[in-house]
Amino acid sequence: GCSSEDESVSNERGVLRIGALPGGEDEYRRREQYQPFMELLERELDMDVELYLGSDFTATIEAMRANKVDIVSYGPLSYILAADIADAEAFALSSREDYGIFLESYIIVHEDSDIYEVSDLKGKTFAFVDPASTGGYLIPRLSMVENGIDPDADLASAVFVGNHDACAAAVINKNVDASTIVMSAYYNGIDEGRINPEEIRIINISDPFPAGPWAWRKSLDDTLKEDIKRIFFNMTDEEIALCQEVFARNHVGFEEAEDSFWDSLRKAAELIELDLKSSI
Amino acid sequence: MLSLIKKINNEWCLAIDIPKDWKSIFKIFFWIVLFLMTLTWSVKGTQFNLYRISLGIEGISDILSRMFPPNINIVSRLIKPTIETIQMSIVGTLLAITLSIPLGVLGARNITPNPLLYGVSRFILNALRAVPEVIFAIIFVSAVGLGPFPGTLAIGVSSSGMLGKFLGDSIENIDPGSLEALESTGANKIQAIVYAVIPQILPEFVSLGLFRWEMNFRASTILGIVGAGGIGFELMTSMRLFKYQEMTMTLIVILTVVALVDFIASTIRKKII
Amino acid sequence: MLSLIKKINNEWCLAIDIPKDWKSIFKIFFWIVLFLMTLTWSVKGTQFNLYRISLGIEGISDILSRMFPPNINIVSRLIKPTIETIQMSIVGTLLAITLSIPLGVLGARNITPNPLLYGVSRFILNALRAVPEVIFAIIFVSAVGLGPFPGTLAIGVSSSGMLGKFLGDSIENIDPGSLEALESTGANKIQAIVYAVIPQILPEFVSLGLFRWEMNFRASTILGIVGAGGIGFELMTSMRLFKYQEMTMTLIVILTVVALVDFIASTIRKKII
Amino acid sequence: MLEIRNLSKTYNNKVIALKNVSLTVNKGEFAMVLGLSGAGKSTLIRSINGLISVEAGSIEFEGVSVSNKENINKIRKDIGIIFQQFNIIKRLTVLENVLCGRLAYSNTIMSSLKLFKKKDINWALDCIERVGLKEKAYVRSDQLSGGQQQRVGIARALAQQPKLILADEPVASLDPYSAEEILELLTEINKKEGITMLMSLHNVMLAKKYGNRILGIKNGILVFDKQVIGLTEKEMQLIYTMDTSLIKEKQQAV
Amino acid sequence: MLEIRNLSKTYNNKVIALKNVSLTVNKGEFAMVLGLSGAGKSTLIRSINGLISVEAGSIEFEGVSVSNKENINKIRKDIGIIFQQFNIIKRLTVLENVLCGRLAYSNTIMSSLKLFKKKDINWALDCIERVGLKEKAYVRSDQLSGGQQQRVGIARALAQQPKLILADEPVASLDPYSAEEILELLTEINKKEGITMLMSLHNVMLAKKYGNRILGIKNGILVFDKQVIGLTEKEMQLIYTMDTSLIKEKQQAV
Ligand SMILES: Nc1ncnc2c1ncn2[C@@H]1O[C@H](COP(=O)(O)OP(=O)(O)OP(=O)(O)O)[C@@H](O)[C@H]1O
Ligand SMILES: Nc1ncnc2c1ncn2[C@@H]1O[C@H](COP(=O)(O)OP(=O)(O)OP(=O)(O)O)[C@@H](O)[C@H]1O
Ligand SMILES: [Mg+2]
Ligand SMILES: [Mg+2]
Repeated sequence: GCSSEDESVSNERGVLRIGALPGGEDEYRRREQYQPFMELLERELDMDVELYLGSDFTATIEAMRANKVDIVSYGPLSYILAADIADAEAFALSSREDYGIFLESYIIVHEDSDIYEVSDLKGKTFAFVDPASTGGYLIPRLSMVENGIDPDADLASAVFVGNHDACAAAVINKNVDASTIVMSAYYNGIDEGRINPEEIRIINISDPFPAGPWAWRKSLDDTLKEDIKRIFFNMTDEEIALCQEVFARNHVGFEEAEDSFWDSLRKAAELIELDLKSSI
Repeated sequence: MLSLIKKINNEWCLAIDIPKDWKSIFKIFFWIVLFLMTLTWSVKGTQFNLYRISLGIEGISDILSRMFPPNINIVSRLIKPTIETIQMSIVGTLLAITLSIPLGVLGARNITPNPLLYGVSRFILNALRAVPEVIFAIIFVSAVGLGPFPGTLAIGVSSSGMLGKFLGDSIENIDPGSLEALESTGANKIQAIVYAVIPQILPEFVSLGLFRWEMNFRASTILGIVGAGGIGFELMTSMRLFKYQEMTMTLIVILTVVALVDFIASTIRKKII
Repeated sequence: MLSLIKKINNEWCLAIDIPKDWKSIFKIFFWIVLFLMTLTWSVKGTQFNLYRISLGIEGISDILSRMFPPNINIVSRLIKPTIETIQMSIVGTLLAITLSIPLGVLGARNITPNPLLYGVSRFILNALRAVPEVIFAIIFVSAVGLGPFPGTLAIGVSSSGMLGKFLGDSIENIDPGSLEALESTGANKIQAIVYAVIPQILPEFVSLGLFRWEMNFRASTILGIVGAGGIGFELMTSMRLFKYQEMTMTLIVILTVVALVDFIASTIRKKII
Repeated sequence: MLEIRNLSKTYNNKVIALKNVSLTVNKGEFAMVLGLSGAGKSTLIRSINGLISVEAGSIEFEGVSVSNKENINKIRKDIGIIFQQFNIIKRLTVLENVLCGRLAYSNTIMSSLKLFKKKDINWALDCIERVGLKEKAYVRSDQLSGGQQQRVGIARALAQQPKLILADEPVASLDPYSAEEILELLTEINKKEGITMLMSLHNVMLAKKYGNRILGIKNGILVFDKQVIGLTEKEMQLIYTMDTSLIKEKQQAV
Repeated sequence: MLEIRNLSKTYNNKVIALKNVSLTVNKGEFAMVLGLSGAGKSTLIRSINGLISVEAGSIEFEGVSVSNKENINKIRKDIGIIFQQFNIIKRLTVLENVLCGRLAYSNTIMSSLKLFKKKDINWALDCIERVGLKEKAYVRSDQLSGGQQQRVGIARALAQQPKLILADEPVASLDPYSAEEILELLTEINKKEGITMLMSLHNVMLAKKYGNRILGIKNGILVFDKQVIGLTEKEMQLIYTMDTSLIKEKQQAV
């Protein structure tokens, strides 16, 4: 769990509360990974730092709305929701060595499958990640719609398996005919031996979409905001190397984030909002 | 204050025989202290603090205000998942009842044919409860593929742990006199169960079975994982996307079913009590 | 075959008074048919098919083989979440018991002071059960922030629905004679509860409370959502990452706690039955 | 002090248990109810303190109607009842069971904590001693023999210090020695403290010996109501024979 | 047919309920057990068919030990027992309760479906009629009066057609008329069918009238064991008085 005994004090009295997802690790390891980053913040800001690892963002967004959490590393769609509901404001965007500040989402099938393009998905079973996922739900739906497949009517059944790795596994184990996976998870899976690229065929690559930002709540103290931003953008290479795993395996630095950067996703979100009106 | 205690001591008396030997007193004291220590330790660990709730009234009223009014427009969309969930919960619960009866009967100390079987079935029941539905769902998906079927199996197998445990407990609770009477006629175990145990546990077991049905209906998020929709999945989806007014509508549908099941249960119980 | 039935009909006789008027027969017939139809409809809807399971033995054995042997190395990592979960489940369950007692007492037909209060508390109990823990968790997060506290509150409030319902049911089940005797002395409701109701429901309620404790321990995925870890969260993580041998180890830890609680429960019940 | 007018009770719209029963019990009386098994004795006794709702007739205790929900607790405080099936709470000790008779006189909070005034506890222990269970005072009631359980029920009613004691077969499970001792105890209470008694009894000899008035019930009808002195053997026979001609007469008279 | 040797029973290591009881009951006897409330009568009766485990002594029924777990069901089939607290199953009808006595003779599957041979049902109905409950055969037992419930327990034991009937206060809740009727019924069965009877009874008069042998129990000790003929009033007094000198003598003799 979390450390501080008296966490009812607000940040004015010296606590900065960070929210994040465990992101493919167990909690214990994730906390270890965050340790250097938190120490860095504590040192530079001269305040206590607390970490909350939520299994999804719902509670975290509500907490931000109620001023109970200060900065959060969001996923793209969660950020849009958070900006909408909790007055979250993006301030930094992790830039990756290989694919920058954009991500792509793939639609994959098993090597043996006779599905070669998106339009073949008609009447097949499909695995999504979860309804609040960008690369695992919003984007692949968009791809289907663009290719003339109505994901609600044309798929035989749609499964929500919880994370990207599970999507790949569902295809590899032939539990479903096809699934979606975000590129970062795909390559991490290959690196760590969970995915054998020989067994998988990518039948669709989406347009690039913006990755998720670090965001704070707008009501946060302005000088504190300044300080945080300063730390994020002035990390030395050693510090980045120390905190590497917090941001991304191949994180190289931060870029300034503008809220309008996610407008393209908002348009897509509007689309699924419509789509969600019909039964999944 | 002190004089009040004295007065109590002079005028009042405890109607329970207080043990006089030191060993018993120490034992009672030990358990009380252990309990209080555990409680303090847990309260500290969970940062339990009632004062903090009172500070958060604002947050609660904010979130509640966003939940109302419920969005009635989505009702038509909820019909199909509701029906699916009802079907799944009916079959799952019947499966669970079927599985739980032998385990519960063997796991009741007063009618089990032998202590080893008692231990084994209590162990199985514990294990069935320790494994969450999701894991059963995954196992069954790998056996029969996706769809409502593996979800139903998961619900059935997983529910049987709770039903069997309570069945065993309530059999152990029955009036020993009537069981003695049955045994005295030379009736065998099965006959003793039919004539002495069933009449006595039936109201409780019906109530329990219907509760588990209701619980299975509510717990149908599992269906989302195996690709079979369900009302619980609808609920989670609207929650995750912060469509709180739709969420409230879904909750109302669930509440309706819960209240209906509760009504059925109390009607049946009134008949057989 | 036909002769067998005839023989049965000649030699055997049902020991139950079969109703002779057409209305009653029709009523029984109606309920049987309704039940069978519902069952068929549900079986069809869930694609329930036992034959398909037999085909899937291979899949099951494959997944089970990947779960063994359990990965013992992670045990040290599981200690902290286990302790946190135990703390949270203790406080949550005590909170639930506290909340459920007034609701359960008012919601028992035989001791409720008035039918309106009965209806109201049964409704509240239904509503408390209809709303899933997660939703309570989110509501409490907006009040008190992230951490184990909102999770504990959510567990407490949400469990009280089940505890209160069963408390009410088991109060309704008690021997009416002893309640009559108490009322006959002119004792008031509270005294009747202490002297006639509590002694009779105590074994059942202890068993129920401890079961709910166990259930809260198992259901601690909720803690993951509010950012407070817990053993359930560990379990889900290892499952989602396909670390099945770690998952098995976590399951063993959970099973140990479940068995321990079960043991405590049966020890206490043996003492007070 | 007790006025019953035209009382009738039919269970499940089928079993007629009481039919048009009217009777008056005066303060200080010791009235015995006799009748065959199933005649309606328990039904009569239980309806007096409102445990059974009757469909016709009225019952008044000291001028207050028993069907009046508001006064029922006050009335019940003044009526002690000894049940045929004992109705003691098996998981409580003998003392706790007997103290139930003191609840109406005790502070709710204190009694809920099992705290009683010393004089209440002493009085309860006294009652326990009077029924001969002194040594069993702190024993759980389910560890008692049949007769001992019945005596717990008696002690509970005594502890209540009521104005009227209703007793439904109070000595059925007792040996003749203990039975007479209990009846003598009740007679003493009746004489000395003026507590009225209404008792059903199967033992005719004992009924005549201890009661001063006999109420005969047959098939739910009160077939006679006489002082013990002057009661003939023939009249007595009436309630225990299957001959129904006399009942019919009685019925027409009502 | 029944051989009890040096039977002792102590509850909770505290209450001595039976002390060194030895007795033999022969086929066809009608033995009455008398004693004060709490003397140990129920304990004796219940230990005979193995419901209570004793810590010392042996019980043999027709040469087979009751403590032998394997034979217990066969033995119990041959021993009918009438309980002091009735122990009927309240949620079953009278007929179903009485048919419980036929279970040992019935097919397990059929009886579980509440199907019985016609002759079993007729026999059960017969037993019900003999205890005078014909009209209540299909009534749920919790809707019966106290005496009616007791008669259901008796009918169940009769339905069993046992070799030995153990009866613990079988007529305590019955009016004198019904009580004698039941005892006459049992005597008839004892005489005509040679079924042995061992019965505890509180009514000394009835015990002498119907029994042919009296067993007196006091404080767990069998203080006398005599034929009814030749039993003196003084001996009878022995069990019902608090005088313990005679018991001490007896105790030393054992
Ligand atoms: N709860 C009930 N439901 C239906 N019928 C009942 C109920 N209680 C009693 N009866 C019936 O009412 C009649 C009178 O019963 P009651 O208990 O008053 O008899 P009683 O005179 O006390 O007999 P006993 O001496 O055997 O106790 C009986 O025929 C009995 O079967
Ligand atoms: N389960 C028990 N646990 C402890 N003591 C018991 C238990 N059952 C009976 N006793 C005690 O054993 C003694 C003998 O009891 P038993 O029931 O044999 O008496 P009894 O002769 O049948 O009396 P009664 O005529 O009152 O039914 C009594 O003192 C009783 O309190
Ligand atoms: Mg009666
Ligand atoms: Mg006895």
